Amino acid sequence: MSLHTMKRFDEELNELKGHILSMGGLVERAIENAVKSMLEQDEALAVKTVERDKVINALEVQCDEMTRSILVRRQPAAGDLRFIMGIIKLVTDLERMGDLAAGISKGMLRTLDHPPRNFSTLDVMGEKVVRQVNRALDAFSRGDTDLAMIVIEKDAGIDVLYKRMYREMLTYMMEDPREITSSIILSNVAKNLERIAAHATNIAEMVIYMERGHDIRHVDHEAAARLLAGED
Amino acid sequence: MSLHTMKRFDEELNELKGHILSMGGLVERAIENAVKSMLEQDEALAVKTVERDKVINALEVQCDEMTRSILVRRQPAAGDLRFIMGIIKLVTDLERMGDLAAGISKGMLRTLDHPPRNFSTLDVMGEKVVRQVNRALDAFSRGDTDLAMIVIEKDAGIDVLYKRMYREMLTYMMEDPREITSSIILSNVAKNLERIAAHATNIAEMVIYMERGHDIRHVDHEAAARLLAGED
Amino acid sequence: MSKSKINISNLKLWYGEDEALHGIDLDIADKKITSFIGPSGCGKSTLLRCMNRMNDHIPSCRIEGEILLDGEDIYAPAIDVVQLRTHVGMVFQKPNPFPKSIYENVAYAPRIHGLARKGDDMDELVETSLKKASLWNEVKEKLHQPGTALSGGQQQRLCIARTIAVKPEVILMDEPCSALDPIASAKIEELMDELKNEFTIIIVTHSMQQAARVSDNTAFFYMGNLIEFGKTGALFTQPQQKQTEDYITGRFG
Amino acid sequence: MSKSKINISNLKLWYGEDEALHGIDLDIADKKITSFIGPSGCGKSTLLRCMNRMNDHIPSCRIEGEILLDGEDIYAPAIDVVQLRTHVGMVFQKPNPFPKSIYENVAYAPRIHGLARKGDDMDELVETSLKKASLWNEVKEKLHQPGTALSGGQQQRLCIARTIAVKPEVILMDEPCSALDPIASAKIEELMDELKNEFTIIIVTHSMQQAARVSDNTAFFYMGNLIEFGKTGALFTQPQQKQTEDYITGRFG
Amino acid sequence: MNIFDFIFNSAAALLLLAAVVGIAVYQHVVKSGLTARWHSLPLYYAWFAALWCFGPAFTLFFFASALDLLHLYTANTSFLLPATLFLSIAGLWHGLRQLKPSLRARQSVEGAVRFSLVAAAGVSILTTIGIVMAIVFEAIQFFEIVSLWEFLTGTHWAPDDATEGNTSGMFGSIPIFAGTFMITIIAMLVAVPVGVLSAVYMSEYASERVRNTAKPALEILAGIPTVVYGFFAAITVSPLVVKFADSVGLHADFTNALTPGIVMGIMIIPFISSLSDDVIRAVPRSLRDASLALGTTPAETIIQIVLPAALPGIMAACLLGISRALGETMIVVMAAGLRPNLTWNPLEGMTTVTVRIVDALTGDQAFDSPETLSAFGLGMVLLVITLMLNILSIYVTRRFRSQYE
Amino acid sequence: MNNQASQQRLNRRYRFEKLFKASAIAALTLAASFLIFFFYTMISQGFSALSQTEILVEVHYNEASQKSYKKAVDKSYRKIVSRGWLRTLPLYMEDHPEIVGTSKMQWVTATGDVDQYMKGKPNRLKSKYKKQIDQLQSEGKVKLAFNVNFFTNGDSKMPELAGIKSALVGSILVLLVTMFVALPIGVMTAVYLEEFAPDNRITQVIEVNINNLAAIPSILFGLLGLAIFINFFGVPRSSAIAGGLTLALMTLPIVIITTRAALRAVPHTIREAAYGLGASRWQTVWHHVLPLAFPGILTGSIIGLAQAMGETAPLLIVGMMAYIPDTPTGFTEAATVLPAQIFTWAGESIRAYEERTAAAILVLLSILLSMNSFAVWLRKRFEVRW
Ligand SMILES: Nc1ncnc2c1ncn2[C@@H]1O[C@H](COP(=O)(O)OP(=O)(O)OP(=O)(O)O)[C@@H](O)[C@H]1O
Ligand SMILES: Nc1ncnc2c1ncn2[C@@H]1O[C@H](COP(=O)(O)OP(=O)(O)OP(=O)(O)O)[C@@H](O)[C@H]1O
Ligand SMILES: [Mg+2]
Ligand SMILES: [Mg+2]
Ligand SMILES: O=P([O-])([O-])[O-]
Repeated sequence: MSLHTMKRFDEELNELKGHILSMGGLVERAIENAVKSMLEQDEALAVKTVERDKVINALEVQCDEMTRSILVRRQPAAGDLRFIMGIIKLVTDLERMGDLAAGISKGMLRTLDHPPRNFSTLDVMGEKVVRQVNRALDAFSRGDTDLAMIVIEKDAGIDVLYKRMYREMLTYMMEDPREITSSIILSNVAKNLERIAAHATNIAEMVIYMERGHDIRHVDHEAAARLLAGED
Repeated sequence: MSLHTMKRFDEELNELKGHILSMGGLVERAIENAVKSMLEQDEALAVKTVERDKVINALEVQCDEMTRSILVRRQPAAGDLRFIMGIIKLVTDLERMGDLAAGISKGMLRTLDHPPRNFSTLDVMGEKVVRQVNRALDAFSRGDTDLAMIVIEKDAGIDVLYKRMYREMLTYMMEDPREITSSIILSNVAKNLERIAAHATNIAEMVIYMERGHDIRHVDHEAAARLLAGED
Repeated sequence: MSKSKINISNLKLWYGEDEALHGIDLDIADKKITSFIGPSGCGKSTLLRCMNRMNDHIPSCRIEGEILLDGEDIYAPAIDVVQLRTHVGMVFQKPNPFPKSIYENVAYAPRIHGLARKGDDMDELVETSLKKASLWNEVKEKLHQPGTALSGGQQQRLCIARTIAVKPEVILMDEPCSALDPIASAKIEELMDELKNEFTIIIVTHSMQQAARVSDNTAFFYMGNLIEFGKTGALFTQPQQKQTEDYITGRFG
Repeated sequence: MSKSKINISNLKLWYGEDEALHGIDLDIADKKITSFIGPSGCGKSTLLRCMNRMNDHIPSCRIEGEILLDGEDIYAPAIDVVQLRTHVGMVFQKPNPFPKSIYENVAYAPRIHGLARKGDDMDELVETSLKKASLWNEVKEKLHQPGTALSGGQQQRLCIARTIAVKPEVILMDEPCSALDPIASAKIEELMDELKNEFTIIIVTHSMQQAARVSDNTAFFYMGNLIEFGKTGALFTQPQQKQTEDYITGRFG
Repeated sequence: MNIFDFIFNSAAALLLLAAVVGIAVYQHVVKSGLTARWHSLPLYYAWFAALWCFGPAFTLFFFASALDLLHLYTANTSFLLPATLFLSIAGLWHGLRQLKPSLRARQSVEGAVRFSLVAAAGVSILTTIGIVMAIVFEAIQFFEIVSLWEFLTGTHWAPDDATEGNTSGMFGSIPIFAGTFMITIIAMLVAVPVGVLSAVYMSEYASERVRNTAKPALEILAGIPTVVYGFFAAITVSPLVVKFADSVGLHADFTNALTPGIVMGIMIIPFISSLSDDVIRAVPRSLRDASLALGTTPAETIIQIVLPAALPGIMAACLLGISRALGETMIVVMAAGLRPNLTWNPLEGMTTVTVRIVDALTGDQAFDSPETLSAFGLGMVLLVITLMLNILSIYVTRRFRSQYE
Repeated sequence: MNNQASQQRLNRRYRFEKLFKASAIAALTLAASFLIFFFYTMISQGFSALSQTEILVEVHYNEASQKSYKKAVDKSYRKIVSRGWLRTLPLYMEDHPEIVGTSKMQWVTATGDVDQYMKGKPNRLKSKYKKQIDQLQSEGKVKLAFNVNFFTNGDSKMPELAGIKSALVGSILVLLVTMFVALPIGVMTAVYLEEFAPDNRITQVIEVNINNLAAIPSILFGLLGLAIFINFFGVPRSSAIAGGLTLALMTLPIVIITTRAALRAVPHTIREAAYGLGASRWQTVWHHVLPLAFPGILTGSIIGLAQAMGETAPLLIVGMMAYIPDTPTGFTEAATVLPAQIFTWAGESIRAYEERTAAAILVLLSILLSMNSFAVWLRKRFEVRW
C-alpha cells in the first residue's frame, strides 16, 4: 500500500500497529508463562504473570485512546477505516486473552496444595494455543489472510483437545474424588486455553476483515474460504 | 442534547441505538430462557435458545456495518464519537453474552440423562445476573450513569455467588461421584453466568464512557466513583 | 440498483484538442443521490454540465457518445435545449440569485415557461417551491426583498427553490456547498436528503465526506476516466480499485 | 501546556460601533499549532489579524486590551509595526504570490530587510526557505519562472516559503487551504506538521477536521467570544462546553 | 412626394397595423391556451405576427433608401405604394397562416431579433471600414500629386505656394511632425509624473473620502472641452509663459510650443491618473497584504509590488495619453503657431499636424487642390500612428489582464 | 546583523517612505491647483459678461427715426448707444404703429466700449465719451443690468448684442442627431458582440477595430464626415445633420465600449443561472443582463454624448463655425454649436468678445458638468456590487 500524503497519518497508523503488536507480544508471553507456571508448578512465575496483566490492561486503554484520536482527526476511510475498526475489536480480544492467561496463573496458585497428576494433554494444548495466538498475531502483523485462514481452520483442533481434556478430568475425578479440586481447576485452565484460542480466531477473522473487507464472523469455514478465493 | 442539523444523522444514531436495544432485548431473553430451561429442565426451550443465538450473531454483524457507515459518512466527534466507539465495544459484549447464554442451554442439554439435584443457588444467581444485564441495558438506553455505577458495584456480589456455587458443586461431587458430571456442568453454567455479569459490567463501563468520556475500565470502583462525582 | 434515470454510454468530450472525458459509461439511478468525486480537473463538472447541455455555450466543446434521459438521447437534433433544461435543473457552485426579489427569483422560470400564470397560481407555486427548499419559514415575511440580501446558505437554498419551481426531474449540483460555511452546508445536505424523494440528484463535490454523507451512489473520476462507481457505503469502506482507495484514504502525490 | 509565546488578555475590538471581539483571553503555546474554529463571522480572522497588526490598515478598527509577544505588548507605542511583522508572518486564504519569479518571491522580503545581500547568500536563503516549504524539488528547475504559473497548492507553499524567508517566530494562517483541493490541502497540512518544529503556528480554519488533524491546541469562538480552549484531542472528544459540543457534532440552527 | 416622406409615413401606418395584429393574436393565443398547449408564450406569437406584418415592407424600404442614398436609383412613389401594400398583406397572410400551437414562435422571433442585432453590428463595422477608406482614398489622391517619400522626408512645408502643376519641395512634413512630437513630449512630461503620482496617492494613501472627492474632481479636467483649454492656453497661459521667459531673460513667442504642451499635459492628467488609479486598484488587495505582512513599508510595497504589477496598465494609459496628445486639435489651433518651424526650442512658435489639417480645410481652397488634399495625407499618417499606439496599448493591457483573470 | 545597523536601515526606510508619500501628495495638489486656477480664471473673466451697461436716454419714435434709426436718440448719445440696438427700432415701430410719434425715457444698451469702460476693462473709448459716461453715471443714468441679450440673441458682429442662443439650439439639434444614430446602433452592436457573437478571429478583429476607432483623434472624424457625408452623400455643409452624423460616428465606439463593459460587469453566474432554468439566450439577455447593465449603459452614453457636445475639431472641418446669427429651425439648415461659437469668439479681435467667450465657456461647462454629474449620480445610484 502506498503512503499517505500526510506522513504523520502513516506514522500514527504504524505506531498504533506497533502498539498492538507489543500488546500482542505481552499477551503471548503471558499465555506461555501461565501454561509454563502450571506445568512446572512455578509459583513465582504465576504470580508475575498475574501482576503483568495490569500492563496489558493499561495498553488496552491507551490503544483505545489512540484509535479514538485517529478517528476524530483523520476521518479514515476504506482500508484505513477497516484497520481502525479491526483494531478496536482486536484490542478487546487481546485484553481478554491477557485476563484469561492471568486466570490460568490464578488457577495454578490454587492447585499448589494438591497439584494435578497429569499435564500431558495440557502441555500439548498449551503449545497449540500459543501457536494459534502466535499465528494470529503474525497474520495481523503481515496482513497475511492465508495465515489467518489457517488459524481459523485450526481452531476446531483446539476444541477437540479441550473436549479430550475435559473427559480426562472427568475420568480422574470419578476415579479419585481427591483429585476433584485440582481436576476442576485443570479443566478450567483448559477452558481458558480454549477461550484464548477462540479469541485468537477472532483476531484472525479481524485480520481478514481489515485486509479484504469481508466480515466472516459467524460464517462457516468453507463459505469463508470460498469468499476469499472468489475474490482473487 | 439538541438535535443535529442533519436530521438523518439523528435518525441513524437512533436507529443504531434501537438496534442495540433490540439486540440487548434478545440477549436478555436468551439468558432468562437459558437459566429457565436449566431450572425447569425444559429441553425444547434450551434448543430454542441455542437456535436463537444465530439471530444475535447476525445482529452483531449488522450493527458493525452500521457503525462503520456512520464513521465514514458522518465523521462523528465528541459525544457522537464516544457513542459510536462505545457501541463498537458494547456490541461484542452483547454477542458474547448471547454465546454464553447459548452455552448454558447447551450445558443443560448435556444434563438431560442425570439432572442436577439442587438448583437453589443457580436460581438466585440467574435472577441476579439477569437483573444486572437488565440494569446495564437500561443504563445504556437512558444514558443513566448512576445506574451504570450500580451495575459495576453489584458485580462483586455475583462473583461471591459464583464462588459459593462453585464450592457447593465441589461438595456435591465429593459427596457423590455420580453427581460429578452434572455438577461440573452446573459449575460451568455458573461460570457462564459470572461471565455474562462481567460483560454487563463492561456495558455499564461503556455507558459511563459514552456519557461522561471517562474510561473507567481497570480502575477500581472508588476511584471511578470519585472521578464521576468530581466532575459534576 | 434501482431503475435508472440517465444512461451515459461511451461519452467522450473534447475542449478544442484536449480530450477531457475518455469514454464514460454510467447509469444514474432514479430518485437517488449520485455524487461525483475525484481530484481537481478530472472532469466531474464537465460531465455534469453535459447532462443539461450547459456545455453548448462553450464553442470549443465537442461531444461524442450518448446521454439518454428516460431513454431519449438529449443530444439528438430534435431535442430542444430549453425544454431539456426544464427537465434537468442546475444549481451552481456560487449561490447566484438574480438581483430581484425573492418572489421574482422563484417565479421567473415558471413564468417564462408558462407553468403558472395568474397571481394565485404563481403565489402557490412560489410558496411550495420555497417550502420544499426549506426556506419558506425564513423568508415568508420578506418575499419582496432582494434575494441577494440573504445569507450565502439562504441564497443557495433560494437557487434550489428556483430550480425546483420548474418541476425538473433531475437536479444537477456543482459543488453547491463549497462557498458556504459548515453550518450552511449542513443545511443544504439536509435539504438534499429531503429532495431525493422527488428528484434525481447528481452532486459534484470536493469533499469526500460530503459525498459519503449525502449520496446513495458515488462515482470516482480520475483524469477524465470513470474509475469506480457503486453504492456509497461500499465505495468508501471497500473500494474495488486501488486508485479509488488511494484517493479516499489520502494517499496521493 | 508548554511555554507560551503569545498572551492575549482581555482583548476587545470594535469595527466602528460594532464590537467584534468581547474580551478574549488566550495563551498561544510556543512551537505548537493552535487552531481557531467557529462559525462564520465569529471573529477568528479578526483576532488572527490583531496578532501582526494587519488591522491597522482598517481605519474603523479600534482595539483595547493586550497582546504580548514574548512578554512585550505589540500595541505599545514603542513597537514598530514593520519590525513586528518580520517576527509574526502571515499566510492568506487565497494563494497570493507576487507576480514575479519564484526566486524573487522568496528573495523579496529578505532583500528589503537586509537579511542576505550577496548573490550566494540569497541563493542559499531562497533554497532553504523553499526546502522548508517542501517546494524545492518541484521548482528547483524553474526558479525564474513566474510564481503565478504554479498550481494553487504550490502557490500556497510558495507563500509559506516567502514568509519563512524572513525567519519569523510566529506564522499566522487564515484558512490557508480553503481555496485548495483535498490533495493540495493535505500537502499543506503535512507541511505545517513539519514547520511546527521551528515556528509557532496559528491557523484559522473552517474545517473542524482540519483543525483536529493538524493542531495541538484548539480555540473555539462564538459571536466574538472565546468559548473553549484546550488540547485538540480533548476538545474534539470531550468538549467541556455545550456550545462547543454542539458545534463540533453538527447540532446548530 | 419625396421618397423619404413616403417611407416615413407608411412605416408609421404599418407599425400601427402591426400593433393591432399583435394584440389580436396575443388574445387569441391566451384564450385558446386553455385547451391547447402552445409551444411558446403568447407574447411570442404576437411578435411573430407583427413581424410578418411589417418586416417584408421594411426590407423594401431599406433597400429603396439605400439605393437612393448611394445615388444609384431613385424609386418613385407610384411603384413603392403598391409594392408596400402587396408585401405587407402577403407577409401578414403568411404569418397568420403559420399560427398554430406547434409553431416555434419563440425561436422565430429570437431569430429576427438576432438578425437585427447583426445588422446593427454590421453598421458599426462598416463605419470602421468607412473611416479608413475615406481617408485612405483621399490620401491616395494626394500622394499621386506629392510623392510619399518627399512628404515624409522634406523639411519645407509651404502649401500656399503650391500650384496645380508645381508642388515639389512644398510638402515636406518633417517640421510639422517635429512640432507635433515636441508638444506631445512636453505634455507627457507634465501629465505622466503628476498623473501617476496622483493615482498612487489616491489609491494607496488617501482615505476613501479624499479619493471620492479627488477622483471626480480630476475627471472634471477630462470633461472640459478642448476648445476651452485652447482659450485658456491662448488667453491665460501663453502670456504667463512669455512673462516668465522674459523674467529669466529668454524670448518666447506668444505661439510658443510650451504653452499648448503644458495645457495639453493638464488635460491628459486625468486620463493617466484615472486609468492608473483603476489599474492600481485592480492589483489585488491580497498582494499588498502579503507584502505588508512581510514587514515592508507602504512605499516599498507600492514601488516593488504594486507598481510593477500595474505597470502594463499604466503604460497603456500613457500610450493612450500620447495618442490623444498627438491628435489634439483645438489647443494647438488656438495656442500654437501656424508656421512650420524646425527647432529644438520650445519657446519658439511651431505648428502641428492637426493645425495644418484644420488650416487646410477651413480655407476657401477647392476641394481637390493640393493643399486641401494634403490634409488627408497628414490625416492618414496621424491615423497610422494612433492605430499603432492603440494596438500596442491593447496588447499591453491584455498582458495586464491575463495576469489577474 | 547587529541591532544598530538594522535600526539605521529601518530609519532610512522610514525616511524614504515619508518622501514618497509627500511627493504623491504634491502631485495631487498640483493637479487640483490647476483645476482651481482654471476655474478661477474662467469665472473671473466670464462673470462680467452676465451684466451689460445700459444708458437712460430719451428715444424718439418718429418718422425720422424710422427712416434713419440713428436719429432715434440725441446726437450726443449716438456714439455710446449700441448701433445694433438702434437698428431694431424701425422694425419695432412697424409692429407697433401706435407708438409712433411718441418719445420716452428708456434704458438702452450701451456700446461694447462703454460696457468695457464701465467694467473697468481695457477699451478704446475716447476720453470725451469717458467723461460723458462719468457724468451720466453721477446722474444715475448709467447702470449695469443683467445681460438678457446674451441668452436671447444669436451671434452678432456687435459684441454687446452677441448671444449664444443660436449656438445652443444648434448644439441641441446636433446632439439629437448624434443620440438617435449612435445610441441604438451602438447598444445593439455591443449586445451582439458581447452576448451573441461567437468568440472567433472575426469578432476579435472587430473588437480591436472598435477599440481603435475610439482612439482615433476626433479631427479625423471630421475628415471622414467631410469626405463621406458632405462630398459623397451630399448632406448640406454646416447643417446639424452633417455635424450630428459626424459626431455620431465618433460617439459610436464609446457607446459600444461602455455598453460592452457594462454587459461584461454582469457576472457570468447570472447568465448561467438563467440558462440553467431553461431561459433562451435572448431571454437571458433581455430579462437579466440588459436590466442589470442598463445604468452602466446609460452612464456611458451620457458621458459619450457630453463628450460629443464639447467637441469642436471635427465640426470645424464640416463647416459648423460659420457666422450664424439666426436660430436654426431644422436639421438641414446651417447651424453652429456652442464650442464652435466659443472658438469663433475667441478669434475675434474686439476685446469685448473675450468676456463673452469666457461666459459662453461657463455656460458650456455647466451643461457638460451637469450631464457628467448626472451620469455619475446614476452610476452611484444603481451601482450593483457583486
Ligand atoms: N471551458 C473549458 N475550456 C477548455 N478546457 C476546459 C474548460 N473547462 C474545463 N476544461 C478542462 O477540462 C478538464 C476537466 O475540467 P472540469 O472543470 O470538468 O474538472 P473538475 O473535475 O470539475 O475539477 P474541479 O474539481 O477543479 O472543478 C480540465 O483539465 C480543465 O482544464
Ligand atoms: N473590515 C471590517 N469592517 C467592519 N466589520 C468587519 C470587518 N471585518 C470583519 N468585520 C465583522 O467582524 C465580525 C468578525 O469577522 P471575522 O472576519 O473575524 O469573522 P471570521 O470568524 O473570520 O469569519 P469567516 O469564517 O467567515 O472568515 C463579523 O461580524 C464581520 O462582519
Ligand atoms: Mg468542477
Ligand atoms: Mg475569516
Ligand atoms: O470474554 P469471554 O471469556 O467471555 O470470551
